[in-house]
Amino acid sequence: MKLHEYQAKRIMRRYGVRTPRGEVASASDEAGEIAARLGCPVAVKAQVHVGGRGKAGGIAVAATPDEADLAASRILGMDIKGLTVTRVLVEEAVKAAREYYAGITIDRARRSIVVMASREGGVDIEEVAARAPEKIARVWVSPRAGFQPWEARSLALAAGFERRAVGAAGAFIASLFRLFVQEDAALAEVNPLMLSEDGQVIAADAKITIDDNALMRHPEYRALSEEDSDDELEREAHRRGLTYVKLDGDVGVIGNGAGLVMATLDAISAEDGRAANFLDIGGGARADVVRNALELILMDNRVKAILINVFGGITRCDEVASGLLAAAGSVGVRVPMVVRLAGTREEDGRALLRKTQVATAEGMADAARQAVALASGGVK
Amino acid sequence: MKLHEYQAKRIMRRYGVRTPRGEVASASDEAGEIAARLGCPVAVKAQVHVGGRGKAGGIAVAATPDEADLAASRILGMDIKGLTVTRVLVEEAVKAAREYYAGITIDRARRSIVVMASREGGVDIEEVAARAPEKIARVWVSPRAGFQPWEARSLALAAGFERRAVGAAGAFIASLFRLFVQEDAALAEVNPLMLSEDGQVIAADAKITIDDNALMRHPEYRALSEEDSDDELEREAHRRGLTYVKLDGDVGVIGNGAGLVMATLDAISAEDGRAANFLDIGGGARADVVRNALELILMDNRVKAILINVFGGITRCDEVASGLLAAAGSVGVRVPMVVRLAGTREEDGRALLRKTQVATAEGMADAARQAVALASGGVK
Amino acid sequence: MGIFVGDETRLVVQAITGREGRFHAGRMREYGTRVVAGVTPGRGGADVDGVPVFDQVAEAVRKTGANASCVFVPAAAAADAAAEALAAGIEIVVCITEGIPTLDVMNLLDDANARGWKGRVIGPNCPGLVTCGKALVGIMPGRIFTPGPVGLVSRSGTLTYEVVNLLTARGIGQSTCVGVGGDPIIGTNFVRCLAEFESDPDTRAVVLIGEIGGRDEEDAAAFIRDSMTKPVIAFVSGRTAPPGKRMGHAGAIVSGSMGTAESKVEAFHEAGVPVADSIAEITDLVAQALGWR
Amino acid sequence: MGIFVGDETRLVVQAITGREGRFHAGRMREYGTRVVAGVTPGRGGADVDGVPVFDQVAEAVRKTGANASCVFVPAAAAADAAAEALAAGIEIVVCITEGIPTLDVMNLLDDANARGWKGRVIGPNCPGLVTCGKALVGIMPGRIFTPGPVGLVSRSGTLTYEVVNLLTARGIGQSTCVGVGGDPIIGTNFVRCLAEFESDPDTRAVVLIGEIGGRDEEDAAAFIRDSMTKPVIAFVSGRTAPPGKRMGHAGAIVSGSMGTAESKVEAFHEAGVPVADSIAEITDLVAQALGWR
Repeated sequence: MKLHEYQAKRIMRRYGVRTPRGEVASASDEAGEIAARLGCPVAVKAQVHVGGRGKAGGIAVAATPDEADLAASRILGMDIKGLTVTRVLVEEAVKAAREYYAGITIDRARRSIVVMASREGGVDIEEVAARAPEKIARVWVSPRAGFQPWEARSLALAAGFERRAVGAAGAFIASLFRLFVQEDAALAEVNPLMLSEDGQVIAADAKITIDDNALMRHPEYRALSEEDSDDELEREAHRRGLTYVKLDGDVGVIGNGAGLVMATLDAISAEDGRAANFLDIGGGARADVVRNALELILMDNRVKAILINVFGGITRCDEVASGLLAAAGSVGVRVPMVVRLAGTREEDGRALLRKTQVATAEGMADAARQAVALASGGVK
Repeated sequence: MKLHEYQAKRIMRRYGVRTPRGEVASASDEAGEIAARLGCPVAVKAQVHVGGRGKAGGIAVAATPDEADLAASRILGMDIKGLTVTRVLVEEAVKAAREYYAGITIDRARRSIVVMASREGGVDIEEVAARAPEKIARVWVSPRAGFQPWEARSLALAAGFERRAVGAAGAFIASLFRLFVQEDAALAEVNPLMLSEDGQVIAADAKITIDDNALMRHPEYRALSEEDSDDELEREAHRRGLTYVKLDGDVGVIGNGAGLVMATLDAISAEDGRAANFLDIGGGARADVVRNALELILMDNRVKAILINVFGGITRCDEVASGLLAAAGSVGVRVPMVVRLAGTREEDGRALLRKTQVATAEGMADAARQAVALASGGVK
Repeated sequence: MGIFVGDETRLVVQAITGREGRFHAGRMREYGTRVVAGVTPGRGGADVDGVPVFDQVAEAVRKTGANASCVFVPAAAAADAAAEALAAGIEIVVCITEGIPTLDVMNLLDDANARGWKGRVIGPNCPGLVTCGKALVGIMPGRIFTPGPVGLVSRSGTLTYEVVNLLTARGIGQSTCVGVGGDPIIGTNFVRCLAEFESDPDTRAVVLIGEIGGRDEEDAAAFIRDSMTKPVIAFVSGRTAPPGKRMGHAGAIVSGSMGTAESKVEAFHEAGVPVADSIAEITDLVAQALGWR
Repeated sequence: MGIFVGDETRLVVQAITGREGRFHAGRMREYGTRVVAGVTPGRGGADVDGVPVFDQVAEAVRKTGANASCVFVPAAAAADAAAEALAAGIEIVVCITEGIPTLDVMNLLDDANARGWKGRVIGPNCPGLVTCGKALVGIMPGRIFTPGPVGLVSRSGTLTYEVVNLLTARGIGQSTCVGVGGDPIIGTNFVRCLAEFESDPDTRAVVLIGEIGGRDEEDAAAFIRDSMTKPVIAFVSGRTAPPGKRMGHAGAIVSGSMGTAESKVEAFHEAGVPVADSIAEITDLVAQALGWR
């Protein structure tokens, strides 16, 4: 799960990583009060899980508390790439002498943590990686070995940090590494990492992603994760314990197994349709899970047809079919539905469905074709 | 610094180590209220930094809140080996099916952490080590490598824990290890480690010692450390930033360097005297430190003579002597004082002292002889 | 032959006393796998449907000669259980468990390396593997497999069954089918499996089922180009998945420009590996590769 | 010759820009030690009393050929500084700093082992060492030493000076004097120093100054008995120290029945090592051992 900047900075401070002083506000007068408390100038920054908020006007500098109030009232409620801003971070504006980059993430291929630093801070690091890869210094570290300040100083020097920043940057990056490991992060990134005019090294922006699989040992984040998504349907799916991702089409999709569902989305696309979502009900689909999933899909007003694609492995297709019918019966399905069953006892399953209103399909491509046609008001 | 049982258990709970529910009380009615809250029976346990409190009557089991109140009023204020009980821990009384031992400490010779477990719990582990060393299972672990539950299960099996305790004991000891490393402990010991009748593994007693050198990164303990000693003079020394240990004689001792001061105590003993304290003012003795140390020694009413033993290395003895005289002049020394100086410019230093009331000595043995004589009312 | 498991496999099931462990131990025995032991700490001495239970993997190895393990231990303790198996000298540890923290898996593999454990981890978050007609280790549905010349390696479970089902329906049997797992960090990647298939006499062609995320497919493409003589057919799911979203599997995510389906398909094309555009197309390409028409 | 440091020593002073570092760098140069560099991260390019300052030990090594280091870095960062020196290939790292957390020292030595760093750590919490007339590394007062045949190894600072002072007064010079440090875990123990003295041609007899805590003295006694031909004179302070109390040094503590002075004295007696009962007696025993009367 992604943390907001203000949450990420709160955690960083706990590890001795320096950040500007700041507080979060959800009303403009609150922002003004915070600005007064902190002393101006302050930065007022939209808290949304999306890049490019600066260009979109989601960041403002205020010279007085009144200006902060004004800026917050402008930014709160703003729409940035489809997301509504509900919170702003108000923090002291620090003047940068230089802007660097520091980031820690997982290198999947090397099965290792990779720590990165660059003297090209404040810009998209992927762009730097593409344009001038030599400007990013990298080192691979195992979690247990740890990453000591001397190794971090060495990295900072290799990245071309100014001499006077090296001592503080070493401590900074070593602390960020401790955070990464102890908090089970998947990403901990500071961009820009600011060298202030008085020689301090400060996290001017902060991104932390926590490994979803590790939430079980971090109750603090588990509490936040309810609020993680900016989308109401995704939040609802989370509450229902469903593996759901919202997409931008009109064919609702339910399947078992991540790979199979992804292949189903691809098949819909191949038929020139667009899926409304990814929804994986996992192995051994039981009636209550199917019902739960159906209910969620039906909350999505954009959905014009539903495709259910299940491979019966250990589970038998006839059981899946009766579970499906029971669920569909009790939920009240307002849009046409195509069911495609394969695997163990698929014939029996299909026979059960044939007695009903539910359309069945032979293969994945056939199922996708039917669903797309139904969504565009075609044959039923 | 040693933590009290109730403090140690609080920390253990934070690491998922199971302990009986309990709270600390410093008044008997408070103990009764806690007992009522927890539900009886409860154990009422004196919180003092000394072994053998059970035999001394410092632990009682109470069947009702009134009994808890009564027990607490008996135990609070009790004198256990010279220490006054000011706090009791009131906790639920858990019935043991078996009592084991688990302990983690530093193995200096192996420069490693050693994890120990034994099926002989509830008795002095040093006694077990002396009587039946094969009954203690040990494993040596480096802090970064860590100690995983499977290794802890293996240790528990090697120690002869009952099968049904093995799963829980593995998790328990692995958590205790995490605590040891993350809290910079020098000792983390659970004795007895209790297997309850319903198969839970619980810390019935708990000892934690924190590495004094690591207090700088644990502000929580730094706050507690003020209160660490049960002795008022040691607490005062701590407040003054002096390295002081109270002993049971009447010759006050001040010296520079731990080895030198220890050797001075030994020399006093060789003259059949007894030192009142260990006090190391460290290298480069400055006048203010000497004054600070003198003041502290003079607070000890048992002190009948003072021996100051300084070796001038980089520091010159003449400087030390004038610093000493200035300090002694302003403090007002109520008991006779012997000063022994050696090293750089020792002659000049001794010459300075010869003009005063302060006795000087030729060597350590001579100094000790004079000081012991003075303390027993002999020559001045 | 086949790869990783076979006639010689003597399996210990970790967490055999749990619901999943017990159920699948039964399924594996039905398939013909020699399940020689179970492990649940604190339950040593019990038996589960006739399989003896031990407190430790080391004890199971000593007493039953177990050389492979299948881990059904819950996520919080699964990496620990796998480490125990490796430390006990188990050669193949198949970790079914989903939801293990990434750093736990990283530490597991790092420990294995640092401590010189020789065993191989398959998974986690995988359906296991089957060497057809010999041994099934994991949760795959045994009845869909049939012995034959095609090796299969996949990051997905049901998608694998789907493909196997179609292959079997077409009369094309399988040597070994391996689900490598859907997590970002896994013990055994595509390249390792391809290398094994390359030297397995029973395998004549390989199907590789990839998905978005990471660069295992790109590495596999390079390996096929440089080091394989046997034909490989590839499929990549998630072509329409949006960046930054985890598609069910923890590892199925496009991060920035990393791990896109296009990059993977392109890598296969560049390596001369035929890529199926749909599931249905896979069997055709396999039949072609085998020279069946 | 002497041990650990000598004519070939080229020293880098870590934290040379601090008060202690600068002061003692000056004292060491006065003694004749070749102080070739200083290190303070972020201060590279500066100089301190003519000594060039670098940001990293590795750079100092590259540019000045430094092969020994003396660490004055404050406790919170001292183990890190020592690790940097070892990683840079420094052969002798003398860590003066007092108050380093025990686990930091343990991790330092463990890393050195795991990463194959070859250098030796002396200390921490030690006064350093001097090879008389050649090189002084640390904070010992240079003027008390005089070259001669006696090696000295000690857990204490001022007690060492006391003994050296008496030896010098008696006309008995020293080869190398090493303060190994007063912490529970130290990089170089008595046994290592004794082994070096045994093979040092300039050393004819050794004085060992121990104290309560740990069992370094017991190990030393066994080593002397089994492996030394040169005479060793021992002294143990803290005979009257109460158990459970730290006597100034973090390592000077009797824990339960472990680390008592009696145990150490007894071990030396059993090994046939003369133990001085007082400081004054040491010089007599040394003179005897050297056959001076």
